Amino acid sequence: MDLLGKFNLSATILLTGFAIVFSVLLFLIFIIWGYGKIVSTAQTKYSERKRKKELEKIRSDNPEIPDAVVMSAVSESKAEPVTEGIPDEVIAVISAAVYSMYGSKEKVRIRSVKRSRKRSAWANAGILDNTRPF
Amino acid sequence: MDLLGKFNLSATILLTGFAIVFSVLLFLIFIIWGYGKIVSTAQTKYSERKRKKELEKIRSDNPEIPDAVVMSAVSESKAEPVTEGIPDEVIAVISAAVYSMYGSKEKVRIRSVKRSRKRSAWANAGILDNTRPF
Amino acid sequence: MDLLGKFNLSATILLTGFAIVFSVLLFLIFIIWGYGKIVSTAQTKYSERKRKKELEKIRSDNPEIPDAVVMSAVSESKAEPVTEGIPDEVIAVISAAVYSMYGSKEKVRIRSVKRSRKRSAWANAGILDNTRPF
Amino acid sequence: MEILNGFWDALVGIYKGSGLMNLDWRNYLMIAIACVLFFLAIKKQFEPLLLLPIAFGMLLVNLFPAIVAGPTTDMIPVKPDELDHYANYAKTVIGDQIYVSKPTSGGLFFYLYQGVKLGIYPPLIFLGVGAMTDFGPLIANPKSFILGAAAQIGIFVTFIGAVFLGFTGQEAGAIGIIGGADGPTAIFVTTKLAPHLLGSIAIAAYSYMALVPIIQPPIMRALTTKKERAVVMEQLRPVSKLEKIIFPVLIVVVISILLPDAAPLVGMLMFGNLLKESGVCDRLSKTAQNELMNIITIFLGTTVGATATGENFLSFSTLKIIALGLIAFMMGTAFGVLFGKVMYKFTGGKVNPLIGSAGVSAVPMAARVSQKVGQEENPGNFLLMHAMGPNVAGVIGSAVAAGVLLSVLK
Amino acid sequence: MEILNGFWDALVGIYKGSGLMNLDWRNYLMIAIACVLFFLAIKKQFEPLLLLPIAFGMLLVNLFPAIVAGPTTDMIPVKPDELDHYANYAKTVIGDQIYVSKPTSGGLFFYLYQGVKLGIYPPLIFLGVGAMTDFGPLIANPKSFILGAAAQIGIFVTFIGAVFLGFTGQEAGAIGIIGGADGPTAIFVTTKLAPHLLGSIAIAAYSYMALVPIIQPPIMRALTTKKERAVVMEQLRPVSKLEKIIFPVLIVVVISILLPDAAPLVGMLMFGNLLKESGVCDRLSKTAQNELMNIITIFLGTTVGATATGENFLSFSTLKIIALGLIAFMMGTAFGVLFGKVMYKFTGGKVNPLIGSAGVSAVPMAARVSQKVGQEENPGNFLLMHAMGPNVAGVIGSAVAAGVLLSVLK
Amino acid sequence: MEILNGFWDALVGIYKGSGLMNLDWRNYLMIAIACVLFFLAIKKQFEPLLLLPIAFGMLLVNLFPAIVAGPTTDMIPVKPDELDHYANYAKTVIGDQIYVSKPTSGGLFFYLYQGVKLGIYPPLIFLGVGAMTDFGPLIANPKSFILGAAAQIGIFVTFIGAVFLGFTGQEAGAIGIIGGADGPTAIFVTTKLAPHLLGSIAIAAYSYMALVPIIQPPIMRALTTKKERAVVMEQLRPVSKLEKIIFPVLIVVVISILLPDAAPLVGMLMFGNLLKESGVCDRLSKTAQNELMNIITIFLGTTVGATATGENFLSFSTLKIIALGLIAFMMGTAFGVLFGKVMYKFTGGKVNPLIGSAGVSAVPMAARVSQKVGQEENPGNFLLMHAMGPNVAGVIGSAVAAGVLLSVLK
Ligand code: NA
Ligand code: NA
Ligand code: NA
Repeated sequence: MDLLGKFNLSATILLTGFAIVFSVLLFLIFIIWGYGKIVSTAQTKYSERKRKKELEKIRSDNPEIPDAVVMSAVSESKAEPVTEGIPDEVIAVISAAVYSMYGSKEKVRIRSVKRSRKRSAWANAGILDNTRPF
Repeated sequence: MDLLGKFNLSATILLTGFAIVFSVLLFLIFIIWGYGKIVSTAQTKYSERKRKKELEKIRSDNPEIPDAVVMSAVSESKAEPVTEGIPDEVIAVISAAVYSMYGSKEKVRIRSVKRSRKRSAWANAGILDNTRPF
Repeated sequence: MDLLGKFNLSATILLTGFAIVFSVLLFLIFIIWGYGKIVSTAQTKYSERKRKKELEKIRSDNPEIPDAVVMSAVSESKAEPVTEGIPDEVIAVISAAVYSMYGSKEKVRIRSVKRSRKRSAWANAGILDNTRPF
Repeated sequence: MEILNGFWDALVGIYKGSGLMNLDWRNYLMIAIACVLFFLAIKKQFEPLLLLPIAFGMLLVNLFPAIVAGPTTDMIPVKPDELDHYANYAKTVIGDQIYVSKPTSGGLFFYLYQGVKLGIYPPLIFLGVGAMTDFGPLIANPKSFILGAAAQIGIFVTFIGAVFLGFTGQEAGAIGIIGGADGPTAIFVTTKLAPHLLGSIAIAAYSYMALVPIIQPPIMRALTTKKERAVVMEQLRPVSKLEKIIFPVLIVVVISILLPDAAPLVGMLMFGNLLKESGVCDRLSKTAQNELMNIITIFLGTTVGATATGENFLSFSTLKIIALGLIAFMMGTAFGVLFGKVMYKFTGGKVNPLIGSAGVSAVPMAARVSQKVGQEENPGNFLLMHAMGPNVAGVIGSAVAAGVLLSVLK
Repeated sequence: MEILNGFWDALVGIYKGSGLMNLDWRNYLMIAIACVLFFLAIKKQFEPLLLLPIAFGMLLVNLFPAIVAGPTTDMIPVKPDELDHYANYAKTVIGDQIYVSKPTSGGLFFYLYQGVKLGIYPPLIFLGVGAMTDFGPLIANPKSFILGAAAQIGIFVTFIGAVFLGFTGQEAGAIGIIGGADGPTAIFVTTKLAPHLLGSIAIAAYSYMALVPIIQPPIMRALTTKKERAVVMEQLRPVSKLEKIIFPVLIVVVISILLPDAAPLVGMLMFGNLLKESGVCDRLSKTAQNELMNIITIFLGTTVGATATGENFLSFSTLKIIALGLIAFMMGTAFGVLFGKVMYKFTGGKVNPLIGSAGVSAVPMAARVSQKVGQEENPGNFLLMHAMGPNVAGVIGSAVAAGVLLSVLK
Repeated sequence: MEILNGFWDALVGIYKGSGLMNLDWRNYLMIAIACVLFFLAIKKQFEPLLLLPIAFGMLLVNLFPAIVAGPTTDMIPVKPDELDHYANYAKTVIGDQIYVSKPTSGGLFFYLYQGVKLGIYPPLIFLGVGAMTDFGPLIANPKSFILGAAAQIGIFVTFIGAVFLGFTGQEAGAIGIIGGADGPTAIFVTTKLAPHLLGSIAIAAYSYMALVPIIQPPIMRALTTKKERAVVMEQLRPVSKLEKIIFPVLIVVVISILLPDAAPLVGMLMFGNLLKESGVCDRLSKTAQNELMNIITIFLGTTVGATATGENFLSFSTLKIIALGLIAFMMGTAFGVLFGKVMYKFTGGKVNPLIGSAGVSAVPMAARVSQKVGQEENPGNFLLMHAMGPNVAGVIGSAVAAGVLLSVLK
């Protein structure tokens, strides 16, 4: 390749690369931003509506409970104690241990026995193993 | 293929398929039923004889023990506490916790610390790893 | 092959095999023994020097502590309690259990909660997963 | 000026090589269908482990057809002074012109697809399936084999339908096997008899397997009386370890001798089961049912999906296959239940005919459907273990049916 | 006597076949280089998962070049009475002499290398990478794509340098892609454009990726002001599961249509991510990111390393490639930071320019470097999540740049 | 009528294609032998991880010989109007008749066997073995190499026996290597020297490896005195991590240079060990010793077993091989113990000669036998760690011996 050839090739690649990479990625920004907008709007509306319904149901069922409590109950309802998958005995033993330490003054309840993500993934795999055919 | 050809081909496949699938599977029924009979008869006899021997041995060794106890001992002998593979310290700690909860009135013995099947499989794999060459 | 051919082939293989296998493995003995010598000498020196430095540092920092204690501290410094990777709550609970058993007379500190090698390997893999690109 | 020319040429080249120029409406329609399959796999959990890879293969091949292209060799004319640049290539001289043979490697899925084409993946999947399957309920009650046979009648009935709808004998065989409700068997048979229909047949098979809980109950209820559905069956006898070890060996011996064409499938299924039941090959059994199976599933799913190019898939044939597949499933269910009724009669009401529908295989979904429909009638009725017998017998039955089709039609 | 002759001949044969006769100084120098790489991989932990296998491949090929030899067929002249010994071989008669064609299989790495040569391994590694990657930060802040694009400018600038240093266009493209800071992409592009440079380019790419924490900070500090580095960014919005599921599908559709040459890489990356985000294919996703990836990594690393024979590697070209690779990395970092400064201006100081350097990819090291340099200035500054956006965008950006290079230069 | 004809023809076709017509007594005898191997593997736990797959391969190939059939191409005569049905096939015109070349794919084991035939599986198994092996005891006491060498003498002595029993030189080499007590090495050597004996040799090797606890003790007791067996050895020095990292690199360099033919085996063994000892490639090391090894073991075992067809296996040669294999094992054990006695003398009674028998490899069984026999004499005698040195040295020794055989006989 002579010098001019090198110069032309370089310029072509530089310009093309610059143009294509930026235009593709700018296009992606536009797309991602757009569908993000759509999805999150849709989901917010949907969950708002769902929450409202729950709230009304609780209120109509238990008219005596104050509003603030209801609100927090609804918003907290997702944060359930993560205890599934751990044998009851283990929880019992741990509860007992904690209890014996703090004495009987306070009431202790195990709220969450956390498992590492790794193990619950294995557990999931195990469940899938036994429930899904090939 | 003309209509007659289609008709013939269909009939051939239907008849052959029906005949072969049923005859093979009926043959399998016969085979499975037969060897199941043989194996389970053989095994029942074998384990009867074995149990009888154990029973007699215990009786001759300890003539003072009542028969019922001996019987139950023999039949229970297979259900051993599944504690192998779990460090002694862990068992000690759990025993301690349970003990501290129930107080000293009853004697607590950990009969079984169960492990999920998954883990014991890994453990097995580990044992095999270290004991079998390739 | 005639008998002489067989004889020659056999002798060739026997001699060559014997000679090569032994000379290669004797050479390996020499090599392994040599570098083992070098490495372990170098490492002993290095760790001696390091330990001395530590020792002097501790002495100059805490002139009141007796020598024997300093020595043991330095030599033990490698045997750290292996508790990383295990949630604090679990350690707390186990401590509590042990404590409740032994009563308050002695001060109990969990020195080491051991994990099976298997799991820490997974944990390592997990850490590598999240920290190393491909 | 020349720079801008080069730039413009490059842009035009990229545009001409892009999908904007090379894809037609059929590709875009297939992309939409792939998205529907994503929805079904992820949201509706229709056999996601296979439908998701299949849908992805379908998506990618319609976006980038070269992903399945075979390797090619280009003859490039070169000038004598460029020759040292091509030292490692074969040369051909035609007249005065020297040509260099430059090989180009194929697309990723072309290579991964070889495992499907050569019949390697389905037996390896069966190896894993065997290592996961407990044949205990079938050994305890070998009469279940009758139900596992009855549910295969759908295969042969559908064959007739396919022949009369204009398919060739080989194509009809591949379509009929959808009624076997067994993915690897369907793929294995189709690659041997009618590889051009692989995409449609695989998608139909896995879709209907996922739809078992919807397709089967109405048929089961229509063909049985309230009293039959309420039958509570006796508990199964326990099966010893020795029986479980002998079972796979016996099955592979009998079936391989009688129907050699079923040997690769049944052989690997039973090898997997032997690895499991032997109790001495745990590490092999675990790998067969986990990592090996997962790797093969990824390769199999994506490349089977990638046979569904717009050109291939969007035809009237596909619609016919989808319709025939549904018929095959329904016939299989019906015949299973009907033979269940026969057994109900012959045993004096000891067999609940609902376990017959589990004979279609689709392990363990079809057995669960039997359990559910049985419990609707009688909450104390636990048919699951009884239905597992016909269920696993159905897997063997499908493989036998596959052997018949292959041996007669191949 | 004859015995001692045979013995002596055998010893001489072994000596003549040994490395003592067949290796030259370049092989020994390469062995030393491999040992240096072992040191860097093990002691300095420079990308050990790939550098260790690469170094081992380099070591083995220079000790035993036949490990990469292709299969051959030897024509052995035989006497008529020996013929029955060679019943299964093809025979050729030339004149009065009969020749037997005896095939010899190739070396281990020859076969394992096919997965590199045919472009199979890099997309499969991307499958695992996709299954490990969380695109959440990029979805939350899609503007990060600008930084992921800016950091690719280094690729094209380096291309120019390589062309003027005497490399051909294709070689220059392969060298430029080192600036993409992405191993599988670099290997994929190099096998298509300049396979003879594979060893040098792979080693340069992985070495510089490991050196990111040393190369980047000075450039980042030089190009930014104290005030810019101290910018604390707003928390990212949470991203819903649905968005995360749609993302890979959208990306693969858009990029495969616009730049088909990037489809194998981007396709498998996004397939892996879809397996992960779908939540219904956990077992496939785990296998893709663990066992499958590990197996491929072992095969890829050793065989890529094995392309670095003394003859191939010890040339002035390798030195030029190493220098150009460094330039590519530095330019990528610089352009990322500069575009970060532009965003800082346009957003009225809301964007910390330090996250720009993460656009080179080298996930997640480059993002951590952004975090570290930012925290030096302001201990309460947590840039990690913000830098992950450009970081994963950089992976996509490199693949797009690879698509451009392949489509223009192939 | 015509229907019944078709039905009858189909039945006859199935019968003619079935094993009932095509298998002979040798196949049935092999099936029985496979069942005996199942019994040994499962009940007696004789190396079940390899013997079970080998037995299964043997079973399946004798039931269904086509499982190992290579791909074929059939020339089918077609009429001109059928041609559009065969659009994708090559055509040949001979005279007036058009022929279509229709390729048929090979059997499953044909494809899986390529990894054996091309020498790919044994080095990969060695990769996993290396990742599981601790060479510490050998590094602490390198004199163990002498015992690892002595135990290989059995290989060469057996070679002589085999030559005089009528085997060719290459066959005799493959038979001798049984004495190496190392499965992958035996398979690797046999595929290169005498592939037609692979089944017999592999089965003999793995059977005797399983029988080590029965074969060795009488020989060990016969050759040693009570006093020698009671020797308690000094504790081994601790070995630093650095020494363990340098060891595999050194070994691969030395052996590959001196004996290139051993390089694939020793190379991968040491690569696996380096992955393990480096401590920075845990995920690769785990996969190499678990999933990758398990997958290869399944493929290797079944396909090696499948070389034992009735025709191949049921010959006087097999009996001779089984006898020679036993001799090889016994000689290896004896020479190991004898050299142990020599070391006992030279060290003034510090070395217990019982550790010599561990030099045959068969890791870790042979080392455990040393421990057990030693403890019989003196309950406080713990030889296990001391015997692990010769034991792992024996693996290297066998590979070296393999290198010698390959280099002289190939
Ligand atoms: Na079925
Ligand atoms: Na990048
Ligand atoms: Na050995």
